[in-house]
Amino acid sequence: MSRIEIVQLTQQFKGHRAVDAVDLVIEDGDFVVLLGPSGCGKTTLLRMIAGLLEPTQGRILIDGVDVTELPSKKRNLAMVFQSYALYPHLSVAKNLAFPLAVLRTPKAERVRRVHEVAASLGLENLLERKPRELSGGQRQRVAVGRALVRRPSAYLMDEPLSNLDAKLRTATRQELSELHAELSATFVYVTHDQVEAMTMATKIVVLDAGRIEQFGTPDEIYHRPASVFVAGFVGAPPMNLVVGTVGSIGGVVTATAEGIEARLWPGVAEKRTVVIGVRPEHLRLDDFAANAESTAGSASALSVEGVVERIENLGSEQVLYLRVGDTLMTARGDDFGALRRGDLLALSAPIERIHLFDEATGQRLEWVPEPDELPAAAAQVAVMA
Amino acid sequence: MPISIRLAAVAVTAVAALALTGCVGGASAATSTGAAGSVATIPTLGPDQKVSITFESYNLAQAGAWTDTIQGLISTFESQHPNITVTGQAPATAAGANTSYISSVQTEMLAGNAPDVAQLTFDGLDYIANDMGAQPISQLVGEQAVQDAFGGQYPMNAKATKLGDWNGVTYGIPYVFSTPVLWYNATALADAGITHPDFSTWDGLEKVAQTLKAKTGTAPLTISCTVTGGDWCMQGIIKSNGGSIVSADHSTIEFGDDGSVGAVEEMRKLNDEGLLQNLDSASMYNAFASGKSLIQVQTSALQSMFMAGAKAGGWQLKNTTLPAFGTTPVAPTNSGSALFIMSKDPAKQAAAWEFIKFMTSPTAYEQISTKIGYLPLRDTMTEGDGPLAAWAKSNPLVAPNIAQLQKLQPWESYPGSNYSQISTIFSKAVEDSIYYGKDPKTTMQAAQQQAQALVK
Amino acid sequence: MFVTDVRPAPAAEALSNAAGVSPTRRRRRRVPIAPYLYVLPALILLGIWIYRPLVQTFQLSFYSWNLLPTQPLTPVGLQNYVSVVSSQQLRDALVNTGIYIAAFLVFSVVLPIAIALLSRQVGGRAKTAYQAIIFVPFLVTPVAAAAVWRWLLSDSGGAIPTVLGNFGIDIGDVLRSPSGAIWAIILIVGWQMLGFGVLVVSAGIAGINPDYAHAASIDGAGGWTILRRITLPLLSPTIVFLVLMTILLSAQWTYPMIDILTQGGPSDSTTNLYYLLYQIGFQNFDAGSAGAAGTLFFIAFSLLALGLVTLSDRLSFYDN
Amino acid sequence: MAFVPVADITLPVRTTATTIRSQDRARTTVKTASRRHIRVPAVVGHIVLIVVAFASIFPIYWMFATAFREPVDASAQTIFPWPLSLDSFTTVWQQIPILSMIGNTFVMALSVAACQLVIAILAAYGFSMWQFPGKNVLFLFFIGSWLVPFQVTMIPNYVLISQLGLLGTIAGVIVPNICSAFAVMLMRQHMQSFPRELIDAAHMDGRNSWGILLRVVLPNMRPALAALGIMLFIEAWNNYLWPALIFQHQSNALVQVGIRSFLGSEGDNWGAIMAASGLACLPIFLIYLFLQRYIVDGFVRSGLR
Repeated sequence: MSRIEIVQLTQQFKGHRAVDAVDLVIEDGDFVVLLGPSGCGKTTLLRMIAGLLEPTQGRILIDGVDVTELPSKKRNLAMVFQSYALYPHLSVAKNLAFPLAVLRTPKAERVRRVHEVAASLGLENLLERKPRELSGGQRQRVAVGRALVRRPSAYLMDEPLSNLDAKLRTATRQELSELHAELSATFVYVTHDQVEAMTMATKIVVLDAGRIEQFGTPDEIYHRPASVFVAGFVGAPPMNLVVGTVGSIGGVVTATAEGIEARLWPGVAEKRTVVIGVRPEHLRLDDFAANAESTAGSASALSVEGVVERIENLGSEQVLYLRVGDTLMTARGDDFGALRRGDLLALSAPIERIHLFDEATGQRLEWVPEPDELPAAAAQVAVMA
Repeated sequence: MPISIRLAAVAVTAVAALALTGCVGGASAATSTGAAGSVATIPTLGPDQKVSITFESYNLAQAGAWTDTIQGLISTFESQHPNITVTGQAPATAAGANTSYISSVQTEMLAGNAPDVAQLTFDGLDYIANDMGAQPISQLVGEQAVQDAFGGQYPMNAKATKLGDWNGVTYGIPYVFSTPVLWYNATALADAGITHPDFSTWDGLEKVAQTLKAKTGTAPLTISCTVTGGDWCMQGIIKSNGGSIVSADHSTIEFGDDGSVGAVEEMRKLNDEGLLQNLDSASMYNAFASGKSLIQVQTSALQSMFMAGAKAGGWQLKNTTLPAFGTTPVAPTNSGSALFIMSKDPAKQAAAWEFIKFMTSPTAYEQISTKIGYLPLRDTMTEGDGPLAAWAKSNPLVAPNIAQLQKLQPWESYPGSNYSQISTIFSKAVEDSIYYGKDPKTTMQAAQQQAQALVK
Repeated sequence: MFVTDVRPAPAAEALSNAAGVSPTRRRRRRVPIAPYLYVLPALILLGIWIYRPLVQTFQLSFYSWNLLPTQPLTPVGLQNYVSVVSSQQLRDALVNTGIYIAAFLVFSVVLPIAIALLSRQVGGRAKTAYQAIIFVPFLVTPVAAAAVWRWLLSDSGGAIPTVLGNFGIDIGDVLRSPSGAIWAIILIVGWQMLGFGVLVVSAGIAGINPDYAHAASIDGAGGWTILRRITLPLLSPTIVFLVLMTILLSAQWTYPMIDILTQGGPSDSTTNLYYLLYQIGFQNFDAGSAGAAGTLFFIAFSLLALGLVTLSDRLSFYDN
Repeated sequence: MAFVPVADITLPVRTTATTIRSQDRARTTVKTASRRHIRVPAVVGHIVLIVVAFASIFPIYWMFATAFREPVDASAQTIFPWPLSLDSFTTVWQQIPILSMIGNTFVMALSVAACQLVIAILAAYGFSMWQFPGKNVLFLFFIGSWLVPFQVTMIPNYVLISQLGLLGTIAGVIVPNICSAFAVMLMRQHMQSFPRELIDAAHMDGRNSWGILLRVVLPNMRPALAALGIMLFIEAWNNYLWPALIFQHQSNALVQVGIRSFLGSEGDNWGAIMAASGLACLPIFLIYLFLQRYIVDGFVRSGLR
């Protein structure tokens, strides 16, 4: 239904840039989640798309049409607010009908569509109530309903689940996903909750300090984080990130830090300081790891040695806190039950689970095979900043 | 009947408070009135008996000559009567712009601290005597003593002596008077070519005013009698036209009669011709004093203020008597006041009587007339070689005032406890008729009916 | 075979059984004493200084009494009420009171809404400065306000007639004009009220979650629609409050002006219910009529206030 | 041959930049989307507000302008008083004891405000922290007191004050005004929004209700107390009818009463009248100048239900 393009969009508030020259293309039918910590500029970005905030610089295009100067009422968007913004003086029915009323939709059509939406969201019995007489979940539905009734070109949502309790949130997540599938409309969704992002999004935009850190599918975001920031922000418990050194010993590239040793792959690398990252669930007790990875050979694995500091039992699994040198690393698994505080322990992770980032810029480092080992065309150096 | 019991309790508390502050309750007031004959009932003060009394006078409300003169008289009295202390106080006028001196005393009675001697205006005589419980002086001290006080070397003007009487009983001793006088700015008139204005009749006044208006383009005339606060002299204008305010037996309101309406119509005519300025009382005398109004009918009591204004503005102040309606005799009313004894304590009453006698003595009038400019009620003092003869001679401005004393008509008090409301109704009807386009006849008559309904 | 897991009995149950108290029976709540003690001083003072006089006024309304301790109270039944209700003065005062309140609503509600909306457009420091200046007249002592305006309106040398005179408009002595005096009083009191209204309305608007206006604008509403359908309805509790304040306090605010500038005149054109009440009570000393009038006003205002409060409850949307 | 930082993970942005018709219009100012509101050019807003602000302040300016003119120029219509003169103030200074009047009024207003504040704090505390039988009735009793016109209570209260022997004293002005239902309501609003957890915590720490009020509630409500206190002070300062009744024979006791009688006696001496009026307002203006935030707060809060 609509494709949203954002070019060099900037929002300057007194002294700082809430959104800093962002370029982004949201394809028609995408469910794009803007993810980031509070203050990263995600809501500002959404409000600029909505037309609630005039950008300091840059353009917004919807289906190729420049809407930067258009007031929000002419952009044909719908938005669900974090506070839901249900008009407190109007009943549910009138709240739902409001967008139609201001568009001067014929009365009969209005009633039909309100009932249609109410039926699809299970709000039929609440139509005459005022917002204050509704539960949080009901309010959220009405807010979604009010967005739906418009049949807009895109849906904007600003943390719509943050006021719900955990259980309701899970259920509503699914409903929103289904809704997206049904409507196959464009969704732009703001949240700081990575679970919401991972479960619902087709694409995630990770924002930090007004800039896009990464734009990709949930899988890409999780498994190939583009920067230390993304790596640390997505995942719970977060990825273990340790400053170490990359070098090579005997034709093998190695990464080392205090208590950590990894033999990576054949090659010669210049010595450089890096951030070594490994997700907690990829660290295994050494003997298991050794067995599992025996075919791959113990040479190309990362091993960690440390002292057990604490074990958290989550029921389905345990989280192990391991003191490695100066840092505390975490590991997730269901076989840490027998360990005790103070146990000396070695963990390992398979080579393809190791992430390396440049220490200075925080950017992901990929090992590019020597040019002579590859077809010339494949020698790519993509540096885009 | 719980309500009446509680009410009684309220009343009793109030009375008790009165008793506490040194006054006697209503019951004993009734006895003293009942027992009164023509013989004195109050004791003479013992040689060592110390008494202190309070004296409420509206002259004390104005700083300067007024207050100084009265305070001076009080200290003279105190030095003559070492056992009597007199505390002078101004009336409570701050609570509202329209609060009268009578209502001030009433407010104080309500609070249980009424003054022992009060200087009150004549418009409330009925009310003061019958409701507020002013003491019947002629019964307290005896008829003869009152007559003696009025007499003496310079006896009080005969017309004046009766003004404080109600049903043959003297309640108030007439104290200071003023009469309505026509003031004019002789310099401005001369500038307009009028050197010998004829102010003897309203027609004459009208002609002068028309000439002035033609010259200056603004309305020259202000008549304080026509606005709220001037009802006393409006009574005089009405009476000068043969009208009546209230019947002789004080039971019927009559200011809707032909004479009254005629007088009002005359004023209305002046206004319709654009000769009259519509100002409130205070603005009115300020306007004259500052030369913005050239002719003003106003109380003689403002003489010193006008003289100051004339001096500052460099113009000559002149005055004459109230104009007449054709050949009908002029009937000027008196503004002014009498002294009343409010105290119910015999000792204080005795002291009060001494004080009143002093304040209406030739000695006092000498001060009052020369320093404040009030009319000496003992008018013979201005004649022959009387103590005020020289003063009268050097002050030609007091002559019209003294002349009018001979024709003086009383400032009528309205009957009953609604006297003040009736006065308000009267003033409003007069203002409405003169300034605000209402028909004088129907307005005055309607007002008369409305007022009559308030007479109980 | 299966065995059921035996759970230990809840400790609480054991305890309450031991104490011999049935856990199902609710202990009766003790009535706390503390709140009464805290409220008591205020209550006593209100009783003495507000309600005692009110009760006395009510009682006196059935008597004829001129407030003189020496004079008797004569029971007259409902006659005071009859005479008060049938008096022309009361009717004039009632009409004037209506005019006053209607006109003050312009100054305390309509203009403040317009000004608050305008200053929202202006925003920033300028807005604060404007509002601070507009509020100043509210602080002016009534006596001084009356004096200043008397001077400004003075027929001889006042700034307003002089300036208007330069344009050939002669307004004369406004305070002596039966048609003009009431508007002069309204202007003066309105001048004092405006800043208060602006402040309250601004606070009211600031208290409205901007999401509503945002949502409405995304829903396709334009400026006027948002104002009419969202902002004003949401502002209605504030508006009702201001209306109530205006009705109740206009008396307090007009009284000094009337007293100092016109004394109800000319020709009763500026009097209102409160000034009339004052005249009856403190000038005519007619305790009975004053009592009757006071009682009637109290009842009338209670009903009015009750109506407004009910309205405001219906209009209140707790913004959460 | 080496590690390279990669950004290819970030999907390249393929813009249809050619469709952007407009040239690069860099905006220099931060604008919120004011188009949500009715579009009135800011200039119009400024003009209207300047006019209103001017109308608001002009009479006050004129008061001081007249007061500072030379007495002979009092009626001059020039915008700026020149030459400046303090003669009008001198006249006031000589005629009435303005300094002691202001001093007395200050004492009176301060006492009234302090008393009202204390009583209001107590009552509001009782109302907002407990549920108790009769609470609603009692609250109605407070609200109802608003509906009683001052003119109704005036005479009986006057009689009572005189019985207490307080006529003509500052105490007589203060005593009937110790409890302000209005202050109680406002205080209650504030207290109701006081965080419940803090009070519960203090209870757990073993404080009694009095201790909680003194050590927990009040210290945390200082701004609200200041705002309300200043507001009550201004109210008391500007009160005129009741003091006039109490100080019948001493028109020089309080400034409002004094000015009132000064107005009557000065006739057309506008310079002196304006000087006196200006002096009567001055303390409040000064307070406003320095404590504006609190005053505005106080009055604004009074508008919130």
